[in-house]
Amino acid sequence: MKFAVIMFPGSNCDVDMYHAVEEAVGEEVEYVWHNETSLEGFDAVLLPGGFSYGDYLRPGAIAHFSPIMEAVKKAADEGKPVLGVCNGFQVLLESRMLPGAMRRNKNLHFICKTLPLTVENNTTVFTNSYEQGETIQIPVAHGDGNYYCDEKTLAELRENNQIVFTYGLNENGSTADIAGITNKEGNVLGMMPHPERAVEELLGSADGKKLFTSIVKQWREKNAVTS
Amino acid sequence: MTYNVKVYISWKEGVLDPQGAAVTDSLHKIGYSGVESVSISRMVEVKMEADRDSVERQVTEMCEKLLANPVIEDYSYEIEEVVSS
Amino acid sequence: MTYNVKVYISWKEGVLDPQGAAVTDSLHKIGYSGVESVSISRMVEVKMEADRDSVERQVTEMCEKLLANPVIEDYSYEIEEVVSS
Amino acid sequence: MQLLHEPSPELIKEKKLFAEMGVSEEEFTFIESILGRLPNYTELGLFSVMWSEHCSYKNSKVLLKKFPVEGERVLQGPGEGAGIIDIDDEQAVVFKIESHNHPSAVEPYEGAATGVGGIIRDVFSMGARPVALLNSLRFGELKNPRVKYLFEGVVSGIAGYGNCIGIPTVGGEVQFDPCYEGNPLVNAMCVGLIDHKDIQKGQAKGIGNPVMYVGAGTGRDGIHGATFASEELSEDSEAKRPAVQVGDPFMEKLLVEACLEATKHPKLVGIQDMGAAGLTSSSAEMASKAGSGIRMNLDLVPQREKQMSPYEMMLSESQERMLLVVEKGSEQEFKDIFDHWGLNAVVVGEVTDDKRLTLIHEGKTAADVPVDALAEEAPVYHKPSREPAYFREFQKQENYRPKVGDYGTVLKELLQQPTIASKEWVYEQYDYMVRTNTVAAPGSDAAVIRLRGTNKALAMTTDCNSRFIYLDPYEGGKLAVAEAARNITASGAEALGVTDCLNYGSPDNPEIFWQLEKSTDGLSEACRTLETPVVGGNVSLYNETNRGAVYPTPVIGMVGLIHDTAHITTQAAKQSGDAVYFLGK
Ligand SMILES: Nc1ncnc2c1ncn2[C@@H]1O[C@H](COP(=O)(O)OP(=O)(O)O)[C@@H](O)[C@H]1O
Repeated sequence: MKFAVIMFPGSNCDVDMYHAVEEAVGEEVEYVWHNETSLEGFDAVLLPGGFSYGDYLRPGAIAHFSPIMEAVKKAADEGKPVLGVCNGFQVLLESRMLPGAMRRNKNLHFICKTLPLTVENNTTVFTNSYEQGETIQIPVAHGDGNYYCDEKTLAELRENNQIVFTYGLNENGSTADIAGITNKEGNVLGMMPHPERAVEELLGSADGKKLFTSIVKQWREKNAVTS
Repeated sequence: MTYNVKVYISWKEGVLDPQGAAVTDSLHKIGYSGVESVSISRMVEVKMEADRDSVERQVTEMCEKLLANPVIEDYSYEIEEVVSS
Repeated sequence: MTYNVKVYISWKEGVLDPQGAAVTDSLHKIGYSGVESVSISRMVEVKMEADRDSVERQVTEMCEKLLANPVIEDYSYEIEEVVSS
Repeated sequence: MQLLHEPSPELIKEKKLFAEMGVSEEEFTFIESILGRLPNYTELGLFSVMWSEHCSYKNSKVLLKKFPVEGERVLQGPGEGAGIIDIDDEQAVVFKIESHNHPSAVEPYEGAATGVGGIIRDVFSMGARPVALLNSLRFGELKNPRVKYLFEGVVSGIAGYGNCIGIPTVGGEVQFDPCYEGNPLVNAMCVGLIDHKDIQKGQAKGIGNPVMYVGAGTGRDGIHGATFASEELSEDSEAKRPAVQVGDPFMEKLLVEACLEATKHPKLVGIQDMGAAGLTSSSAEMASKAGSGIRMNLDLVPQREKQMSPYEMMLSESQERMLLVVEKGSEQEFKDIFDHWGLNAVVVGEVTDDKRLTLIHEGKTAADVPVDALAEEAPVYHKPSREPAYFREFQKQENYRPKVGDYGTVLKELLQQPTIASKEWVYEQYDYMVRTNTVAAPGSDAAVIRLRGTNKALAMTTDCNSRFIYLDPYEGGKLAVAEAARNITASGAEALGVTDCLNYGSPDNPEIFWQLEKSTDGLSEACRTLETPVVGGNVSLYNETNRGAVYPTPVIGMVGLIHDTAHITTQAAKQSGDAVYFLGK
C-alpha cells in the first residue's frame, strides 16, 4: 500500500506523518508537493498539520487553491482514504470536502497537550481497529481548533454517523465536543488531534497507531477480495 | 480602471466570536464598564485594475472563493474608483 | 447615551504585512491578475454606554491601551449615537 | 524615518550629528583617520551599527575573553553565527542564545517573535537543521496590568513564531521581579543538528564570486535597531517606535528549507543571516573573515518600499533575509533551489580583493570603507569598575533564617509565587511536540530531544537565578552554571557546553560594570570546572529604566548528550514504594 503526504508551503507535520506511516505500518510513503496535479498510484492521501501559507487570512484558506487539491478531491471521489490532520482538517473544511468551519480556540490561545478522545464510530476505514467507545490519548496542538457547524449540519453529522472522535476534555470550545468527522461516504476524515504524534511509547502514547493500521487492514481486505 | 475595494468580513449571526468576548472582558477589567459588546471583523483592502462592468463580479467572486468563509462569515464591500491625479 | 463605535486598525506605513502579501499572491494564482495589492486590517465595533462629553476620550484611551498598539499600528474611529427606537 | 536631505559630511562634523547615531567624539575622529577623510552619512551609519555594543561587544569584549572556549568536542567556538560541539558519529549540535529585550518592551508579540526568528537564522545559517527552541523570560510583578500585557504578548509571540515555523519550543524559564518592570528580558535559544561535512562558515571567498540576496524584501523597518538595543529605554524610545519589526514565520519556514538545500550544494561558498545591522553586518563580516571585499549594487536589492536611500537599505533590519556567496557560474542552480520554495534569489554584488565594502547606488558610489575597520577594529573599552555599596552591606549581614510556623501553609504560599508556580500556562501555548522527537517535554528539569535514526538524545536547559547574582555576582555566576549542569545531568546527559546571554544595566555605571566583571568570573570558573566550554552567546547591556537597572542576569543555555535513550530520566515520581535519596549537602 502506498501513502501520499501532501506538502504545502508551510506544512510542518509532513515529516511526522511520513515517519508515522513508516513506524506504525511500515508501508510505502512519499511526499507530494502542492503544485503537483496527480495522485495516480497512491492508495491513501494524508494532509498533514502545520501552517500552510502561514495560516494567513484563515487556516487552510489559501492552501485549498493548490493544484494538488483537485487530485485530492478526485482520490476522495474514487473512494480512497483521505486523512486531514489539524491544518489538513482545516484545508478539507475550506475546500468543502467536509462540512463546518474552524474558529479560534475559545481561550484564544494555542493549546498543546495530550487529551483523551472517545472513538464514536469504529466502523470507518480509519477506526476499524479501535473499540467502539474506547478512550485514547492523542496530542492536540492548534490555535484554531474550535469546530463550528450549524444545528442542521450537526443533526446530519449525527444521523449519518459522521462524528468519529469527540474530546473527553473539550478545551477549544468545539461544537458538540467534535474532534474529528468524516464525509457522508466515510472515506474522508478530518481531525484536529494528531494521531501521527502518538505512534511510539517513547514519546508518550502509541494510541494513534491503530488509525494507520486500520487503513492498511481495510485496504488489504479489499485487495485480497479483488485479486 | 483602477479600483480601491474595501471588503468587510464579519461573523455570521449566531456564530460566537471568542475574540470579541475576550476583548469585552478585558475592557471591563481595565475599567470601561460601559462597554456592552465588542465584535471584531476583518477588513481587506484590495487595489485592482478591472473593467467597469466586471469589477463587481470579480469582487463578489473573490469574496465567495477566498476572502470570506460563508459557513461562518458574512461580507459586504465598497468599490471606489481611483481617480488618477 | 448609547454609542456604536467603529475602530479601524491598520499597519503603520512601512510595516510588513505578510498576510496581505500572501493573499495577493493567492488571488493572482486563481486568476485575478488585475490585483495590485492587498492589505488586511481589523475593525473593532464597540457598543457602549457613555456620557456625551467623555465618549471620545474613552475611545481614544481604549485604542491606545488595548485595541491597537501604536508602535506598529495606526487607528481611526467613527462614533455614532444609537437612537433608541 | 525617511531623510530627504542627508546632512553633508561637514555638517555632520560641525553639528556633531554623529552623537545621534550613538557615535562618540573619539570614535568619530577615529573613523575620520581610518578613512583619511570625513565619512558621509551612509558611511557613518555603517560604522554606527557595526561599532554598537550589539555588534562589536566593545564594552564586554575584555570580559568575554575570560571564558573557556576550548574543549575536545568543540568544533566551533564563539565568533560564527552559533557554536558547534561534536556529538560523535560525524554529527554535531549547534546552538546559540540571543536577547530581544528592547523590542519586546514596546511591542511584546512581534518583539518576541522576531527574537525567535533571528536565533533560528543564526543556527540554520551554519548549515544545521533547527530542532528545538528554548527561552528565558523576566518580567516585573504580575499584579501590574502592563506587565501582564507584556507577559501574555511575549508568550504568544514566541508561540506564534515557533509553532508556525514548526520547531518545537521545549523549555525555558520565567522569573518575576520588580527590577524587570519596564524592561522585561526576552532571551531565545535555538538548538540545531548537523553532520560535520555540512558545516558552513559565513565567508566571502573567491574574487569575482557573486553575492546573492535571498528572502524577504528590504523595508524601512528596524532602522537603528542595533543601536536601539544598545541604549537605555526612555520616554525617547517612544519616538523611535517604528524600530520594531514584524516577523513572517511562514517566509522563514520556506527560507529554512531552501537554505538547508543550498548549504548541501557543493558550490555554496558562504552564507550568513542578516541579523542586527542587516546588510551591513552580513556583508562586512563575510568579507572581513575571508580577507576579501564586497562590492554591492544597491539598486539590485529587493525593496519593499519606494525610494529607499543607501543608508536605509544598509541599516534596515527587515527580517527573514540571508546573504549568500556562491561560485561564479552557479547562480542559476541556486536560483532554482529558491524558486522551488517560491523565494527570490538575486545577485546584488560580487567578491573583490580590495578588502573594502563598496556600495553603488544609482550609478554613484554611496560608500567605500575598509571591511576590517567595520568588523574588527571597533574600539574596545575597559570601563571603570567599583564595588557597589549595597554589596558591602550584604556581606556584613548575618545569615538569615526564616521562622517557619506551619510548613504546609508556607509551602502553599511558596507555590503561589508566580516565579515558582507551574509554568503550564506558558508551555501549553508552545507546540513542543512537532517533529515528534520530544521525549522529555516542558515540565521536567531539562528537555530531551531524541536523535532519530540513532540511539542518542540531546538534553537542553536555560537557567539563571538573578537574585543570587545580584546578591553575590561571583558566587551567583557559578550557581547559574551549576544549576544548568544539574538539570542536564538529572535528565541523564553528559553536559557538553554553554551559550550565554548577558543581560545587564548600563556598563557606563562602574557598579554595574563590576557586576559584569565578577559574575563573568564566576561563570568562567564554573564552566572551566565543569568542562562546559562557552561556544557562543550574546550581550545585552543598558537594560534599565529611570527606576534603575535590572538585576545582573547572565542566562545560561546548556546542552548535553545522552548516549543511550535508555538513560533518559524524568522528574516525576514513578511508583509508590520507590526509595528517595538525598545527594549533596
Ligand atoms: N518560558 C518557558 N518556555 C518553555 N518552557 C518553560 C518556560 N518556563 C518554564 N518552562 C518549563 O517549565 C518547567 C519548570 O520550569 P521552572 O519553574 O523554571 O523549573 P526549574 O526550577 O526546575 O527549572 C521546565 O520544564 C521548563 O522548561
